Amino acid sequence: MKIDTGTTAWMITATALVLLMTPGLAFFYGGMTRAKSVLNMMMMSFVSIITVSAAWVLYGHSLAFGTNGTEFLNKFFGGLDEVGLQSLVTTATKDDGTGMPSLVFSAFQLTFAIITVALISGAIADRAKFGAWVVFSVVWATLVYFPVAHWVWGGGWLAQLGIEDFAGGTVVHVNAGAAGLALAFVLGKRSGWRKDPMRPHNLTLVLLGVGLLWFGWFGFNAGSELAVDSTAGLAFMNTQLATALAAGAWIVVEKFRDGHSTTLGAASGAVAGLVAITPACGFVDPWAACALGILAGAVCAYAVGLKYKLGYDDSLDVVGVHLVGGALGAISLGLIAAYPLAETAQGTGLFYGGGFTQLGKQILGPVAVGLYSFIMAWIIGKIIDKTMGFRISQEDEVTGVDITTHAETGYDLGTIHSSGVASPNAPAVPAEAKKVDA
Amino acid sequence: MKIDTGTTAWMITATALVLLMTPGLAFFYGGMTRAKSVLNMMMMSFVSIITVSAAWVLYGHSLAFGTNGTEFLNKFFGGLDEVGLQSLVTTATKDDGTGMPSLVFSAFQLTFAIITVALISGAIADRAKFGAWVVFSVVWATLVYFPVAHWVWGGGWLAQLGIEDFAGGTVVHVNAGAAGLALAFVLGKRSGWRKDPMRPHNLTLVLLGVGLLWFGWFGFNAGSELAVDSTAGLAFMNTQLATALAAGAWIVVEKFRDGHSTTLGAASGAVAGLVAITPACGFVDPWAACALGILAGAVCAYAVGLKYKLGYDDSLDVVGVHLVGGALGAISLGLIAAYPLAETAQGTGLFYGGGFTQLGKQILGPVAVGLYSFIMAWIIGKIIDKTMGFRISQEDEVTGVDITTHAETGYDLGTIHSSGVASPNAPAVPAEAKKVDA
Amino acid sequence: MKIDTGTTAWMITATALVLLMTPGLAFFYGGMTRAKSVLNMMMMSFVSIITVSAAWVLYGHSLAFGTNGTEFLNKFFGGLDEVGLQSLVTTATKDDGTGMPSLVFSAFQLTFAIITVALISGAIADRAKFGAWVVFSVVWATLVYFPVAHWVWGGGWLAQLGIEDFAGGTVVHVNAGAAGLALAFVLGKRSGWRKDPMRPHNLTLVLLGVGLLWFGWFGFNAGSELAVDSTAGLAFMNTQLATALAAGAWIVVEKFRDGHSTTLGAASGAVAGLVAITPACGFVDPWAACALGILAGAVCAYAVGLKYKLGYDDSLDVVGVHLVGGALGAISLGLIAAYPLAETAQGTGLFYGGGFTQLGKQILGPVAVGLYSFIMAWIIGKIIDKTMGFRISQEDEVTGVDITTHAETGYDLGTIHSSGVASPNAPAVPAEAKKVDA
Amino acid sequence: MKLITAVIKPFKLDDVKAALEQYGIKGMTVSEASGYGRQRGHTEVYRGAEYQVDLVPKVRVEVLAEEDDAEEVIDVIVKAAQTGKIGDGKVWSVPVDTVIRVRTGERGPEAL
Amino acid sequence: MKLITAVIKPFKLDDVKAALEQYGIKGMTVSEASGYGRQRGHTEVYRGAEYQVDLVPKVRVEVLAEEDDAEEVIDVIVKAAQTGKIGDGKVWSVPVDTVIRVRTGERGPEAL
Amino acid sequence: MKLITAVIKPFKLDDVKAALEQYGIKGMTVSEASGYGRQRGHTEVYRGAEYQVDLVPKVRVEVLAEEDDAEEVIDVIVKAAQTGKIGDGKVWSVPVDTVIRVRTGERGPEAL
Ligand SMILES: Nc1ncnc2c1ncn2[C@@H]1O[C@H](COP(=O)(O)OP(=O)(O)O)[C@@H](O)[C@H]1O
Ligand SMILES: Nc1ncnc2c1ncn2[C@@H]1O[C@H](COP(=O)(O)OP(=O)(O)O)[C@@H](O)[C@H]1O
Ligand SMILES: Nc1ncnc2c1ncn2[C@@H]1O[C@H](COP(=O)(O)OP(=O)(O)O)[C@@H](O)[C@H]1O
Repeated sequence: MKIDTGTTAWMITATALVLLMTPGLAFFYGGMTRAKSVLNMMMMSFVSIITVSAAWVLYGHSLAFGTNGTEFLNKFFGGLDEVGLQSLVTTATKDDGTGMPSLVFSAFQLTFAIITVALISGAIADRAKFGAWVVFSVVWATLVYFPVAHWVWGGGWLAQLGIEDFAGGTVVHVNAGAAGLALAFVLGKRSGWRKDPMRPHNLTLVLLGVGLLWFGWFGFNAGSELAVDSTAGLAFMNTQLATALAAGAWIVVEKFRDGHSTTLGAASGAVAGLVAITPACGFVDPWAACALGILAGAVCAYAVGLKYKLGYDDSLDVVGVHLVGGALGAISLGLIAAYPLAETAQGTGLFYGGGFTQLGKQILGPVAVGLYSFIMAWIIGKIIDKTMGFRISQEDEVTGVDITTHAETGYDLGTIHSSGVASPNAPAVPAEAKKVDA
Repeated sequence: MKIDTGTTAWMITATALVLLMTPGLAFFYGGMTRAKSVLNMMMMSFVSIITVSAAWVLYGHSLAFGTNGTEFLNKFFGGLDEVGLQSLVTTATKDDGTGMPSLVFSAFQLTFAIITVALISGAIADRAKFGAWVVFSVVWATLVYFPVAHWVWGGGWLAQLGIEDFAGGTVVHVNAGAAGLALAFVLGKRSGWRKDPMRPHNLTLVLLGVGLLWFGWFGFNAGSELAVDSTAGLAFMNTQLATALAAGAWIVVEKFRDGHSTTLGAASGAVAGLVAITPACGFVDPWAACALGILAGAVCAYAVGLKYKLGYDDSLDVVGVHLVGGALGAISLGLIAAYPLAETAQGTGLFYGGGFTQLGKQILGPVAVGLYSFIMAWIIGKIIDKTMGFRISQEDEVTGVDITTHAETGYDLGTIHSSGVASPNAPAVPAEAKKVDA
Repeated sequence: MKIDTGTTAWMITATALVLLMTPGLAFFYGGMTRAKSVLNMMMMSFVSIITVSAAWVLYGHSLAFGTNGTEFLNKFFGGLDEVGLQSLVTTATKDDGTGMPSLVFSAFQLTFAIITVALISGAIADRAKFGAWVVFSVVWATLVYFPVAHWVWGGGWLAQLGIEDFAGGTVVHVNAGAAGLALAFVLGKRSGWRKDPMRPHNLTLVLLGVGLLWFGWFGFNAGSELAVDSTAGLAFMNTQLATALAAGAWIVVEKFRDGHSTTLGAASGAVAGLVAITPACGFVDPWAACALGILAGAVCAYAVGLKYKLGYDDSLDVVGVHLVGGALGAISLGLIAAYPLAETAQGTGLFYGGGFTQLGKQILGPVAVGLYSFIMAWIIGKIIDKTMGFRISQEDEVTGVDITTHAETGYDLGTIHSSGVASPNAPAVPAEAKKVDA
Repeated sequence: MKLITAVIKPFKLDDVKAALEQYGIKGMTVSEASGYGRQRGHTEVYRGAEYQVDLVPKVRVEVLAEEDDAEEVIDVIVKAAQTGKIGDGKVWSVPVDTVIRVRTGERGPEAL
Repeated sequence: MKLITAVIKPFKLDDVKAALEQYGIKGMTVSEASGYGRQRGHTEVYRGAEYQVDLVPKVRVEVLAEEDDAEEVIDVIVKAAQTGKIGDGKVWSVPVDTVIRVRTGERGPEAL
Repeated sequence: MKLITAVIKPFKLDDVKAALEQYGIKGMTVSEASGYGRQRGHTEVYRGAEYQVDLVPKVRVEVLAEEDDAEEVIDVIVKAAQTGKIGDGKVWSVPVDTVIRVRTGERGPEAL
């Protein structure tokens, strides 16, 4: 098919926008940690770009969007026919009528895989071994993300069932949230949890992250239409409305509950809205997007307190925002879906006369993906923990993972140290520093 | 009309770009305050996204771009025919030949409404009640922004007169600047004004804001063509030239006046250039854009000092940059307009043989909008002040609006407090902290 | 030719993306300096936007992309036929079949000129006179950048020879890197070099810079196709792969060499990858992009140590990353070019059966440009140094260039100074501060 | 001579500076500190969680004064810094052997 | 009365605070500092370059205590802050003439 | 024993450190401070407005020294920190009862 320059122009832009979300996430998460862990937190996002890109070119794209010969196996994962991406170079455009080069579609999907992995890291702030995270990121992407993307978007079993997930409420958010919960259990609580406040060290960084996430999310959501049409416009507007109203709902809840509306609340509310509208944005009416946004903001504002009740240290609320918000959005489609894709056997929601069938499917989707992801992440995490260890030592944790793992600190703003910060636990004897050649 | 994928691709992108400007503004403004007010400053921008989006979907779009039955009333505001935006979902494309979905046009316009409101907040840094600002933002948008947008872009009386305003010099900047001036009067001066320096606490944040504003402004200006054509290219190039030269002019003025060129000067100059070229970008030649940029940078560099002469505390120079810069750009069109839109009865400028008629109209536009906005903002502000109060207590102001209003501080970078910052005025007796459920 | 709305939509977007790279660079560089020089570092980037934009509209575009009457002189520079850009306003579209307005092409190219100049400033952090840099930026752009852009992209002698440079490995990176090396020699070493650590003062700012650079670079690389087609998709994907793998390679080298993977390493590795893939992105297969990325990350990780061996203070590693990385990418095309542009007499690389001819050309390109740029930058720098002086006094340098040159400090986060920072070397007697009028 | 150190609430710094200046004190040195005392122990709520707050931001003011002025300087500071609420801080005084002005090398009272 | 100043490793602050509280000390003032001592002189490698490190982050703890308690307070701090590695820091004690509680104007031991 | 405190201009810290090291001082503690003194009172212009500057960045250096060395240490600091311009700062010395090295528990001169 001939390339549609307009569609392709938008999809290239959308891909760049979604890629920017991962640095955005790094700032959002980084600002929320204490100053002594900001670099490690951001590095977990940035290294996900590295590991997932490498896995994608090797086999990730192919596992998610390729085909294997067997119809049955194809329900669960793709094939190895597009390994190395070389085949996409020659078949210039996707053969599905979208009119964009295959590599653009592949790059767009790659950025989704990256951010899904990065999202998980918020659950294990301050205390994870960097090498262990590197290994986890690539193994989880391989065993969980690529297959799940295939289930829903690659023609797998959930797609065949008619599950609706416009831009990834299930594939991205439920998936990442469940894995985050599993890792919070595997790694255990931070030293000082529930005693020390552990408040965000830099809320300007948090807001920067949210600003970039919100901006990039338009690529994520409107881009997921894979075309430039009025549905893309609908997805865009719904994204804006749900996000704004979710942020509003969160700070209203705070005002009534705690007596003040916080910056962190507005930021978290916006993310909760973005998450919840993700699966729904192209399928619902503006009023429904507003309602879903308000609901997501209010529910997640309470859901982030769950960890204190249940006793897991999901440090930056991956569960409360992404698992809860993603599931909320996915399930609500069973009620409010107005414009589903007929060709994939999807039905309208209960409120639009669609009956209970679609609602049932919409519950099945997040449950299946959430369980699979939770179990797999727990197993992968445990194996890593038993072999290479997933957690740094307590002394390193108290001193700060930045200086102990990366030999750096985030900031050095004073006049005294302006020539460099030394490790507070530096060895006393002039260390036998490795001679550097080059 | 069939959707033009190229036009729509650009307009979706442009809309995302303009939305990013409001976080950009939050950083620009936030960096300019003292460290103790950065969060409140940024929250005033972010909450504008919330309130204006909510008003937009309910009735804002309709008031600005809908129609009511009466030709006379239509000169002043739209109707309620597009309330809830539902009608835009079904009429897939705007019927005006632009070839983009109606919801894309609506989302693009929404982002203009948001930033106009957010711009005002710079005048009342450090001292406004957050709740009062929330109320002001939505009331001012309703009574001022939506009608004024209708006057100029919705076919209202200024449009019928043939006023030129390519991307919002009058609708956005004069409008916001005049409202900022009114609020500066309503709230009064900050404690310590003219005594304490009140210098920017984080100039990297200021530059980040400017970077994002500049980037997003290409969507604002080139997007306002509502098409992808050579005029969009002209608007883009003119935006770049005027902005660069205005920044240059400002720091040259500083160098000669104060002996040094500052970062804040470069940043402010760039914004002054962006503001001034906004109404003109698609109507003028590159040389004229350059001249306008230089003029705007130099004039605004002096205009920000006006407040010390006249004695109002426009904290972050909304008046000196947006009111002055916007009016400058709007009026100058009466001289330099070379390529106006014939279909809306616009004429070329004096220098292009257009005589004095257009110049007169170009003076009328900002004067009418500026007066209306000033008066309305003053009335709304006064009513809020008399009822709920618009200003925080002096003790809260000295301590810092962040900690007293939002219970947060922007930064917590030290080793000692790295586990959280306490309020310096914290109550002594273990407060009866509200029990949190969930 | 009729405007292609899709192509134009993408090129406008790409131009905005590339413009954003210069603020991105400002943050990347600014974060790497010590806190006392962050503003000056960022100002050197921002002022390049000003000076180069001014030169561009006056004569820069014309020198690079215009024509003079003489075929021979045309090999070396353009003419003055497009001075003032006025001629581009009337000839709405480029006549080369790309289907975009001429001004869009010109704006896109302008953003390349800006960032090339800004890149150089990293070599002279902490110690350059601001006015000297302003002069250098415009003279170097005039005598070096505009002609070199003409050589390679304006139909000049290197283009005629069939040199391959997809998006500017030679024109941008080798060019800037060589000039940076020259200036490092002209200005000499910073006081305390090799004694004080001079570590980055704000790594969150460094990562912000990298995030924006990476994002904007998609406009840089995929935009350089000047069309929306499958080659643009290839350029996009290759950019992503090379960048991710280069960042990975750099931190792996660090882990083995120094014992820890640093944030600065990941950031620098990403930039090295972006630089190296720049000339190659649209010409090579994905596997080759991966290989080139890994090579660039590893080689540059060592190359940044060269300055300690050879004894020049290239403060922020312009040479180690841009000169080395750019040359690596340019030369490697002689091996791995798979899809060159037939119409400009380019050949495939050695590995694709192209023989040694193209490899020879690919070595000639960076050598010629690098030598020319180095010599010219050295001469321009020396003349400036002898006349107005290029370096600030040692006392100013130790105190900090921000406060001494710009009368500002980057941050003022404390409670004590929250009302303003004074110069630590402030004069004692109430200074005869110039009265400010206005 | 005496070194008088005051640990006070940050928002009182301006008042203390003004009071000292009016009294005739020509110099002082100010730095940031965190205080732990009775004021600690209050509970804050943030993001739906309660926690105890330990350390509260304070400002430390150091004033060198002549033996005879010390008592009055202390009084001036205490009066200016007082709000009557817990956490107002402490002032203490320490004997000083000698003071030197770096610029001139002057010693003793002349160095103040 | 005595002013006891301790310069310790930052990550030991929590232990010192806890130990003092258990001993019965009701207040203290904490600030950031940088230490120069034996611990200096180690070499770090960063971005492929080696350099000497001079100043190491420390925390300064100041405690006002009654004459009779001073020795014990010092012991409590030393015990809590000790890791046995170079750079553990110093504790010193200085005589104090008088202490005033700003809130009430109380003087001497009652002001603690 | 004595505690010598010097409040100096930040850009002189390196010189003071070097001079003390050469004299044979093995340790010191450094922190940030803001100074108020004669240097205050100058006027700055920023964004077209003039304002008075109160507090100027300073660095505080604390050195514990034996009784007999104190005078010389003071001289070393004063000489290294002097620029001759207003704002050079102050040095003062305070009697110390006892010093303890946290690492070993050593007391007195051995603890330095
Ligand atoms: N024993 C002490 N040693 C040193 N500083 C103290 C001591 N007790 C209190 N402080 C300082 O005084 C401040 C105020 O003490 P606090 O007990 O909160 O209030 P108050 O003195 O009004 O009862 C503390 O925050 C701390 O900085
Ligand atoms: N003479 C001194 N005066 C003031 N502070 C000192 C002095 N000597 C050491 N210190 C402080 O004590 C800290 C620990 O000293 P150091 O020599 O590194 O270890 P140790 O005392 O365990 O041998 C230093 O970082 C510094 O803050
Ligand atoms: N009475 C004082 N008590 C404490 N510190 C002082 C006093 N007077 C001056 N200082 C400190 O000394 C610094 C230099 O004092 P200043 O009067 O500016 O210059 P000079 O001492 O050279 O005349 C001040 O910034 C302040 O930190």
